Amino acid sequence: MFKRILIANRGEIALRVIRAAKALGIETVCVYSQADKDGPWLEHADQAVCIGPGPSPQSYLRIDRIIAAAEVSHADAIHPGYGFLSENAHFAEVCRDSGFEFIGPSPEAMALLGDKVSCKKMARKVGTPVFPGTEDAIEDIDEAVKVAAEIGYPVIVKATAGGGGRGMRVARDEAQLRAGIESARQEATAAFGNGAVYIEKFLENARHFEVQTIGDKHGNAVHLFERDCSSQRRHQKLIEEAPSPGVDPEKRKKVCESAAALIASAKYSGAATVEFLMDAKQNFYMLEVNTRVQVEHPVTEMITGIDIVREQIMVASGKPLSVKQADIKVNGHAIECRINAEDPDRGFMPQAGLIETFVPPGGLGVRLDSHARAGYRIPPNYDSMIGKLIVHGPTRDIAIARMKVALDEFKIGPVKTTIPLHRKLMDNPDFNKATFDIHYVERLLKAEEAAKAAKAAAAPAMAKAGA
Amino acid sequence: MFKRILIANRGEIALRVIRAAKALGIETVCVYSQADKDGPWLEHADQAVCIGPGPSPQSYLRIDRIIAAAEVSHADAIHPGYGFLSENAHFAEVCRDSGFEFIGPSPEAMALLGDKVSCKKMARKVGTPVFPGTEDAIEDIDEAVKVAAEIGYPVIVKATAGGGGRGMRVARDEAQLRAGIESARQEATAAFGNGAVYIEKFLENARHFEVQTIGDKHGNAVHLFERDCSSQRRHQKLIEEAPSPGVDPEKRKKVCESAAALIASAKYSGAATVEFLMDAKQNFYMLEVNTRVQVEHPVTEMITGIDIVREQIMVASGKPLSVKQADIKVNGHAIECRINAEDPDRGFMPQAGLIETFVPPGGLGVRLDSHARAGYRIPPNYDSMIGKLIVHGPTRDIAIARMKVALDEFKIGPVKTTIPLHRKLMDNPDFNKATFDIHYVERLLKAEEAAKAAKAAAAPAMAKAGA
Amino acid sequence: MIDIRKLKELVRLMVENDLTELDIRDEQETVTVKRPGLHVAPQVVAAPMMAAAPVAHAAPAAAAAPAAAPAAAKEVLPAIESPMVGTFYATPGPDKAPFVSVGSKVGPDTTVCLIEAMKIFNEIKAETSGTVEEVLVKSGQPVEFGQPLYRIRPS
Amino acid sequence: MIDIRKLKELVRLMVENDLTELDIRDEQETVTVKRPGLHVAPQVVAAPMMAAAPVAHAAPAAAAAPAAAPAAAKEVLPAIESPMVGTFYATPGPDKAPFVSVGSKVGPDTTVCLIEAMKIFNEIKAETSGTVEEVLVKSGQPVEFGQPLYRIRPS
Repeated sequence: MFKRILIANRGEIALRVIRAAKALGIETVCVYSQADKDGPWLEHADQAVCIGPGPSPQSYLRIDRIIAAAEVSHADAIHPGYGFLSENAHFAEVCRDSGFEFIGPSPEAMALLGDKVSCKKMARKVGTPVFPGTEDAIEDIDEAVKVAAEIGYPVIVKATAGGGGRGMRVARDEAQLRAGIESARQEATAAFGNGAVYIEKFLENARHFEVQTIGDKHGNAVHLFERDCSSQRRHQKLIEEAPSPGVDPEKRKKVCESAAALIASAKYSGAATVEFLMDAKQNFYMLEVNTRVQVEHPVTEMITGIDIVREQIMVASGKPLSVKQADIKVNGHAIECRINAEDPDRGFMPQAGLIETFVPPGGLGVRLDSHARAGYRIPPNYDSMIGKLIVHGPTRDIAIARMKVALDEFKIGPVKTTIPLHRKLMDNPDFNKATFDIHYVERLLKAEEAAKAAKAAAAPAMAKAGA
Repeated sequence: MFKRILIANRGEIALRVIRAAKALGIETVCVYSQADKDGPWLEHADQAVCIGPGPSPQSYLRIDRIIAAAEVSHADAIHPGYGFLSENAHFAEVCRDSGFEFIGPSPEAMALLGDKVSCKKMARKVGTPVFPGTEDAIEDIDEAVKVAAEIGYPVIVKATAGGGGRGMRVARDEAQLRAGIESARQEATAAFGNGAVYIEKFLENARHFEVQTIGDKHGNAVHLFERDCSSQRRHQKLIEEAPSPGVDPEKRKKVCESAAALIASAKYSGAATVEFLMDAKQNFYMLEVNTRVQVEHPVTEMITGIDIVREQIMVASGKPLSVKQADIKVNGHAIECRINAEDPDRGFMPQAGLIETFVPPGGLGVRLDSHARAGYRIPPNYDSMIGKLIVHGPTRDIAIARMKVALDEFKIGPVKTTIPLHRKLMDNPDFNKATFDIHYVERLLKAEEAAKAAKAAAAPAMAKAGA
Repeated sequence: MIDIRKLKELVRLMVENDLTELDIRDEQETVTVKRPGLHVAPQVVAAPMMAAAPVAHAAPAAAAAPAAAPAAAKEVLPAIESPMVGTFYATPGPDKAPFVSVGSKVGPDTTVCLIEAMKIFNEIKAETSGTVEEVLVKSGQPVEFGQPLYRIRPS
Repeated sequence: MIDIRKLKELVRLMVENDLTELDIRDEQETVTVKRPGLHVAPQVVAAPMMAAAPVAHAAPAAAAAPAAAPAAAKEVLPAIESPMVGTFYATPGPDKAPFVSVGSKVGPDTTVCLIEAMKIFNEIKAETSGTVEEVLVKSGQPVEFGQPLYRIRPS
């Protein structure tokens, strides 16, 4: 087992790794930037090494400095956390070449699954359901009709050069497709000077479904079931839960097993997440593989009882996985709310600055992963997540009820956070009945904006009427 | 279901009940004393009613005021918590007579199991193993020999009027018994002017083993397995865990089932704990039944996934138990450390006063039940417990490792707490190997005291020698 | 071995409290702490107690009402406080006149109201002498222990 | 026996918090920490981890007990700081004389040390002009980004 792990990250995930390492009796070294010199997580590390100024390119993304810090601190392994260098195969390679175990996959496995093309190829081979779209430009309409028939309607026609919703047409049958290609081409030519279009499967009411997997260096790979992360805003996950509510057990088993097969075929060691979109008929389409631990890993830990970061460390050290697939069971339901220092009332503007009040919730089924506390000054340099509130309960309804209680208890000030938004979403009927898709939060926010605007517009009129 | 529950308690258990009620959509009313007017838990209640000054006999023990508060706040049920009036059958009766559901057993069941004599009688009937001692004075030595033979050696001879260890003799055979009674009588006569003695079973290396049970109003009763609470100081539990480590599965099953049978036979509805001593051969001897929720209930919640306070509320409202015995499984291991505001370095003197720093631990498997926070002033009127730190893990070793990490993270100041003592106990070999008994903490503390005294005594001598 | 984290905490304590010297020994329990004699900024970093967003108290009205009133400078008179939890009645019976009203003179034994708790009507005495200046609670309203019922100008 | 990393942490603790004296003993657990009552080094980033409200660092104190801070009056000179993480070498080679020592005059381009990181020896320039007043790091010792290496009296 390792004697000392260097953590090439910050904030809550640095603290998460410290906790897992300490429980294994392993020492920790944290690298930190000058902007993080007061980071509360550094207190819990055995050692802290400053590697540069606040901006990430000069500190947390500086491979040379991180390796130098590992050298001077005599670490024997490096945990990359998530973000920063965690999916950088070159970094994994430098770690290995410098004699430090990278707590994650081999550079080869990372490159293989991290690249969308090679990953999709591998997925097809092992039977992981992939997205049937093609990114090749369509030469003529008849070819498009053929491709669409293969993919199955509805499809979406997209301009190769497109963006911002322009040059896009949804087609539900051949006639719509023919018309759509024509108009999309015209629009694209006008807008981008390039009329090339391609076709993709169009998913209506898709949900985000992702499978947690983990492999070791002995060829074992298991899945820890799935998470639903449909509560998103601008492709940023807000709420994650496990298991994914209302999924057919047989379909779920099949897709989860195909995800484990995918990482096994890549001789992948460490934690990986295979992300899918799931349509209303519960068909799955692989999006990509994340070759690292994810922000939302705690919900999977809650329902399986498996410490994913501990497992990452163990398998990196060469130990076999501590669990066999047959022993991994789902126990209850877990939900995570990302607590971001953002102001939901002002376009989710990030809030740097001093946290004066920080009263965390507690009690049965409540877990908080946070590096924040009263007196912590959030630096402006990094992402706005200051913690993750996770609840667990025997059923989804009880988990939601506990999350409401916990959110009500959680007091942070004066910085604004996403707590009120989460509290609102917990009461949202779509969330409650899991009749959601990946766009429901944005629809909700848009509707609120519109209602607000309407009210503001009406107010002077009413004032006038009243006067 | 109830619409509004009045909580006739304070501190962490008041908060515990608030959380359970809120998750059930039930409103809460807290009564409080003037000393608790700034109690942080009151914030989370829907309503708070002051019922008197700080001293408990003028507030938390005033049945009339609590009932009046329930009347004016239109509560429909009363949760007594633990301590205060929770085991007062008269209070349960007044609640019922005043039209409020008492969240606990009927006064009759409480009286039956709360009284040691009637409880023991009932226990013998249903096969719950009881303590074979007798408190009747022994008339002559031959009778004593006969009783001892029935009980089985070793036995302990105790002076009826005794106390403080005087007039006590342990006997491992008949000869020792005869000699022991003689000398105990002489000593007792000299010390107390009363030579009467009696005989009890003497347990060596006994452990505290208690079974959590819960019954409903439909005649169902289940057990939620057991807890070990051998880490005690002056009969106060310090650390509790579930399950009890190293107990033979068959013996355990039998005693747990006998505990459920006992409360079933009393037509008991609500949570009850049947307490036993377990000797080195894993024989069980019932001590008493606690007819309320216990401080240490969370460890059982962690390993069974059952929300005991929720269940209390549900069964009080007339609902049947949500679980059947066959569905209740043990999942992993849980440990609770009671965080008391006491100074372990100064004879565990309670520490009232302002908490300036309060940084709770967090992360996987960590639960904190505490009403305290930075800025909370601990009133001097009540017991010193300011929170309970609970950890859960797949094995006892992992739970201990997590508890160490959590205790290291937990910062409270300037009031002194039992955190350092717990941290020390987590490293104690007897605790680690579960080769403990109910006296090991006191032995440890005594040994430390002695070592300190010896060092202090040696210091001047050494100084002299050095001079 | 001395714990580096402990040491860090000590140093933090020093910096935060602007101590100049800290000397800790053990076994014999010696603690020496020094700080500069003159404080420029004696503002203690207030522990961030959650702005005790208080709870809707049983009897929301009373005490708060006059205090919240604009008359900040208004003299605060002593109050007769409720010695119990219950329902306040200003009159001895449904159609009776109130025991006291603004301007009434009261002595220690004057009954000022009834408080009903557990079906029992308790006569509450003034236990002071003076003139009723204000009635703070409405008849039929719940009151909690210590809640001001009347403001009295002492005589 | 003395752990170099622990020592380094202690030194960092002192530098960051501008301590003037740190005295740790063991067995009997003795800790003595001193800091100047008078702050002359406002540039020190201090604020230990977890610091609550911004510690009024250079604030109070003017009158502070000078007795408690013997070294308080000592002027704090600017430092050449390490621009990288690595191992500090004061000499160009094992048996060579140090690049600079106390009393050496330096200019912006004077090489003051080597810092080795990832098997590469990086020449560190003074980037200032003056006289070396103090060498803060021993040859072979690890240094982190921003760590002071030499104190320089500007010329």
